[in-house]
Order: sequence, then C-alpha cells, then structure tokens
Amino acid sequence: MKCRKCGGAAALELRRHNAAFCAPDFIEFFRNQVREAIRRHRMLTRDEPVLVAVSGGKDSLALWDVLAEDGYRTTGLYLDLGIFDYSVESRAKCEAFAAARGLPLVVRRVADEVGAPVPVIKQVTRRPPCSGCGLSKRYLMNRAALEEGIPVVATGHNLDDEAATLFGSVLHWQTESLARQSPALASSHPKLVRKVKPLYRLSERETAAYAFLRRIDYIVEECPFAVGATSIAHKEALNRLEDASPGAKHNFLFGFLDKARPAFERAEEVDLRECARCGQVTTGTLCAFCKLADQVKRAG
Amino acid sequence: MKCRKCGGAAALELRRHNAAFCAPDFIEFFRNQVREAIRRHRMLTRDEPVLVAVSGGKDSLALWDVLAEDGYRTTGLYLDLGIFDYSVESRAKCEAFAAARGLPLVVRRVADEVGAPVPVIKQVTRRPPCSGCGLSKRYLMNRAALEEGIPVVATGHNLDDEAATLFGSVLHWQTESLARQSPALASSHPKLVRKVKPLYRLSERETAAYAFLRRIDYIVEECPFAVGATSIAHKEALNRLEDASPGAKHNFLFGFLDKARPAFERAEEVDLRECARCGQVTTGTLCAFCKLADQVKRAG
Amino acid sequence: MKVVLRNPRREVEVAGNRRVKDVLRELAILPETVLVIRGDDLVTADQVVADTDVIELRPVMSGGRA
Amino acid sequence: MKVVLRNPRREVEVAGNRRVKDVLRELAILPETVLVIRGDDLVTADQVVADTDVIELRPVMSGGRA
Repeated sequence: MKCRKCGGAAALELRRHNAAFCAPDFIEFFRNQVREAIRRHRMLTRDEPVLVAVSGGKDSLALWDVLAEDGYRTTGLYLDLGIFDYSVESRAKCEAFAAARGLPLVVRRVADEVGAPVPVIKQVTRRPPCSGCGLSKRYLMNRAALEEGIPVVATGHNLDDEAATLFGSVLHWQTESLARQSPALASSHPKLVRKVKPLYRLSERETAAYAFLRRIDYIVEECPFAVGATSIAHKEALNRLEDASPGAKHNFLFGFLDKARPAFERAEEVDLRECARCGQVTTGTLCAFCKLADQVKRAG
Repeated sequence: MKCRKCGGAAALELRRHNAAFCAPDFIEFFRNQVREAIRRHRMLTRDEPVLVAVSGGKDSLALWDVLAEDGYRTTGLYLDLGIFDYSVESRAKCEAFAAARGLPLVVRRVADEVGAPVPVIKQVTRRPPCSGCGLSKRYLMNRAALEEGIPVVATGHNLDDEAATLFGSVLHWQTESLARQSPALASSHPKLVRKVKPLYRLSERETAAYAFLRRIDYIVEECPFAVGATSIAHKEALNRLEDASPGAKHNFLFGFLDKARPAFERAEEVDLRECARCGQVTTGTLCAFCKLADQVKRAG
Repeated sequence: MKVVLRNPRREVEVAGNRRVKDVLRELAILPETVLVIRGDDLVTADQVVADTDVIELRPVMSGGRA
Repeated sequence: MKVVLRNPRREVEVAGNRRVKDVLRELAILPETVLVIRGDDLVTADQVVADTDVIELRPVMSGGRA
C-alpha cells in the first residue's frame, strides 16, 4: 500500500477516505483536518487563549499537541477524578507532556470541588459512574476557564465519540441532546465559555495513530468505570456498520450536522440564570453540580 | 414461566413487555395490538374494503388472518415477482390460505406489467434487486387498489421492518424518507390510495409466533435476493441493541413517531401530477415505474 | 438432542437436559431472532429440553425491503 | 509469531508469514478498532508479518462519556 501523497510505503490506511499515508504525510493530513474544523466553525483564533481539557488519553493529548504546534495559546486543564491508579497515571502523563513542551497545566481535583472523588460519587448517587463524572467535568471545565480568564474550552472529542453520542440520542430521540450536539457551542451567557471539539472530523483510530506517530506518551488503559458503558456498546455497533460500509460513521455524523440538526434547534431559548449557591449558570434555582455536592455531603 | 393473563404455562416470552403468554392469550394480545394500531391511526373501518398485500410470508398472512377474523372486508393481493421457486411456493401459500377461508385473492404478475420478472429487472438496472422490486410493488399495489375500487392498501410491515427502515434513513439522514415514514399515510391525490401498516406495533418474532400458533402455512424460506441486503444488516444491529436493552427497537421507532417525525414533516407539499404515459401519480413527467419498464424494454 | 435450523435447513446435535437459553447461547443465536418449536408447541427460553427432544429454531427475520 | 493485546495486556501466539488482515480476521478484530504496531512503526493490513515478528494490536476505543 502506497502513500497517497508521496507514493512511499504507507503506515496507515484510511478506508473511508479510500487513501493511505506514510507517517509524515498522515501527520500533515491530521493537522489539516483540525485546521479545517477550526476554520469551518470559527472555533479558535491565535489572539485569545484556549483551555485544552486533557485526560492523559490519546485524543486530548493529540489535540493539545496540534494546537500548540500550530501556534495557539494553550493552557492544559487536568481534572483529577480520583479514580485510583488510573487517575495517578493519567495525571503523570499530562504533567510529563506539559513539562517536556514547557506548556502551562492547571490541575483541579474533583474531590476538592465536589467533596468526594468519582468512586464515592458513584456510590452516593447510585447512578452510572459516567453520569456524575460527566456532570462534574463539564461544570469544572467551565468554571476553571472563567477563573483563568480563558474564553474557550477545547475538548478531545473525536468522530467516534460524537457519532456514538448521536447514536445514543437518536435511539431514544432525545430532542434536546440532538439540538445541543455540535462541534462548536457559542457562549449563550457571560458565565458560559465557548466549547469546541477540533477533532470531530477525525476517527479515534486516526487520533491514536497521530499520538503514536508523534511519540506522545498517553495512557492506553481505559477508565475502570468505562467497562460496560452504553457508549461503548454504541461504538461497537457503529464499528460493525463502518466495517461493512466505510464512511458510515462520518456520513451519520456529518449528515446530521448538515441536514437534520437544524430541524431540532429549538426556536425558543432556554431561560438561563445563576445558581443561588455558586453563581454558575443553571436553568433552575440550584445547579446540578451543587445538588450533587449536597448529596455527597449528606452521605459523608 | 407463567402466562401474565391466566397463570398457565407460557408459550412465548416478550422481554420488552416484561411478560409471557400462553398460546390463546398471546393470540388475543396480538389482535389487541393490531386493534390499537388501527384505532390510534384511524387506519380502517368495517364499512370500506381493504386490499391486503400478501407475499406468502408470516407477516402478511398473519395480518390477513387478523383483519378477516375481526370482520374487515379484505381482498388479498399477491404480486408474482417471478423469482424462481420462491415465487411459485409463496403464491401457492397465498392461494391455499385464501381458498381455505373463502377469501378473494387478486394476482398480478410483475412480468406482465413491467415486461420482465424481478431477476431480469435486476440485471437490466444493475441496481440492488430490492430497489426495482420495491418500486414495482409500491406502484402495482396502488394501481391494483384503484382498479379494484378499494380505497386502502394494508401491508404486513412489522416493528422490525419499520425500525430497520428508520435506522437506514437515520444513518444517512434522508430527511424525505424520515418525513414520509409513518404507520398510516393518507391519500394525498385522488389516484393515490391510503396505505396502512397495522402490524407496526408487533415485532417479527411476534408475527412469526402468531402465524405458527394460528397454524398458518407460510413460506419460511427467504427471498434469494434478500441475502446481504442492507436492511438485514440493520436488523442485526438492532437485534443486538435489543438483546442488551429490551425495548430498544420499540423506543427507537415510537420515539421517532412521537418526538422527531414532526420536525421532518415538510411545510411544503410536493407538487403531484399524473404520469404522461400511465396516468398514475408522479412528481416528474414520466413516473419511475414507466421509466423502469422502458429500461427493461430497451434491454429486451 | 437434535436441533433443526433453517435457511438453509440443517440439523446439529447438541447436549440436552438443559434450558433452551443455554442451547441458544451455545449456538450463538439471539433469543429475539428465532421461534423455538417442539412439535406443535412454542417453548420459552427458561424451559429444559430433554436429550431425546427435537427442537426447531425457526428464524423470524424477513428480509429485503418491501 | 507473538501478538500483544491490551486492556488487559496479554500475549497470544498465531501463525505468521501472512498478511496482517488475516491475523486480524483469525482473532475476530475489526481493523478499524486497533493500531497495528511493530517496533516503532505502524503496519498496514496488507503487509505480511514474519513468523519471528512481534506485533502489538492496540485498541483505539476510548470509553465512557466525557
């Protein structure tokens, strides 16, 4: 198999693009896809800082690498979830990455903010662990950005993540999730920063290949709580469809963004106000994060 | 496992309903689901005749059985596709069913109408066989109903058929298909009869069980051209989701009908006119069926 | 015990004296995709089939697009 | 040849001197779900691996919901 660009020996085949690339040309292809995402959705400018949420995994470190290499003013944000060895190792990967490149890294501990680490939150709430964890992460990312004076958070969500989320929303026709799903969410309130997903055009195999070829030392192990997560079953279903019909995931996500999402965008804006406790944005009186923290405190 | 109704030994478990039934109570459950479908979408009345499209398979013969037992004025319509032994056997099943119950059966041969049977259409068009076959069936069902003076066609589409069609439309976000998919389509033109799917609330395992328990002699073999059809891959994907989460198919289809379909219904009606050749309804000058017949004639 | 499969019709021998669901699992068949038939009756997945039984696993999927 | 699998890390022995895609098929792994790594390089599915090679099949799926 030959590189589409230079004709040399290929390192990676991309069936959905009916192409293969050698290592240097794949890295360039990857960066061009990120540039295209940023351009198309006006995600970032080089004039303003961007907070890159990093987990120590391939996606977020690949994203940080591309943005820093391309001259964006990046600060990393690592949220320590307190999930045993997994969190210890993933934090070390982020710190090593930042140190080697001389990039600033902000670390926040969920245990300090919520009152307990994710494993305890899981027990207290009796909900799937990804539920309380996701809620805390979204809240803390936004608050950290506000506190650091950074107007935009970039996350490492890739094409497979986005397609799997879409798949889950579609199976239950969660119309609010469908209306909200986008590679770029504008700020709809002074206390909500912009959120962008510059990797949404790249599959997780592509982000893994980029991280490997760039010799990024990322954590290959999975979060121990992710085992059996619904989103993984959905990724597997999509991977079988992709295997039978390369491009299926891409067409599913991009077709939605082009043709169907507008149908779900609600005419009415939701009524946003500030949480009576923490002052962050919510639709109720007390925000979901403060309710979670209360629940943890009562159980403690 | 015990029957939910009578407490006797169960013949069939319905995981998505968290229930099991003995044979007589399952038959009653099945008929009630058909009655609920008819009621909810005002599909049929006992005052007007209904043309039941039958293929010799479990779904359409189960449908004919329920409608005839419930006092509807049914006429069967068998479309002979000319697919070798499969068509010979399936026609014999329909004729035997009609004869045993003294019900009228209309037979039309695709070869007489299009100029060639489905296997030849497949070769001539070089499209997937289900494509030309489906087009011909939809056209001939409607025309046969008009010619017989019957205002409505009922087909045996079940929950799995509808969920698989929806799945295919969603994977490509075919917004026109999404707008059209419904258990009941009203007549939008004097030359278009109503179309209803009274089995849309019942899974194909349920229609198979009904046909078996009612001792209906149906054709178990599949159409030889269906092997490898995309809709079968989609059914398999949905069955895996259903196995992990009973009710997944039901929620997917019913959630769409309740919450998402309205978003796709187009404000504008399409402009319907009559085909210059055959006088049937089309959006162009010549209808797709006449174009297909022309293509067959040119190749002949 | 003898298990009759369809499309195409074929027969396999498996161990009996266990629940139908265990037979299905061994054959990697999802319960939602078949009727389990013994003689003139349907059999639920929790029922035990004898080593001398003959059961038919009849696929319920109808294919192609109508 | 030796194949290193991850999550959890384990090793299996399979026949070499054939294409990577044949190894993946034997192990029932979809090509889209792994990187195929030999030493410091990625290997495409059409390449032949030797009986003396060691390859790592590194899963690319990241889990849970962010």
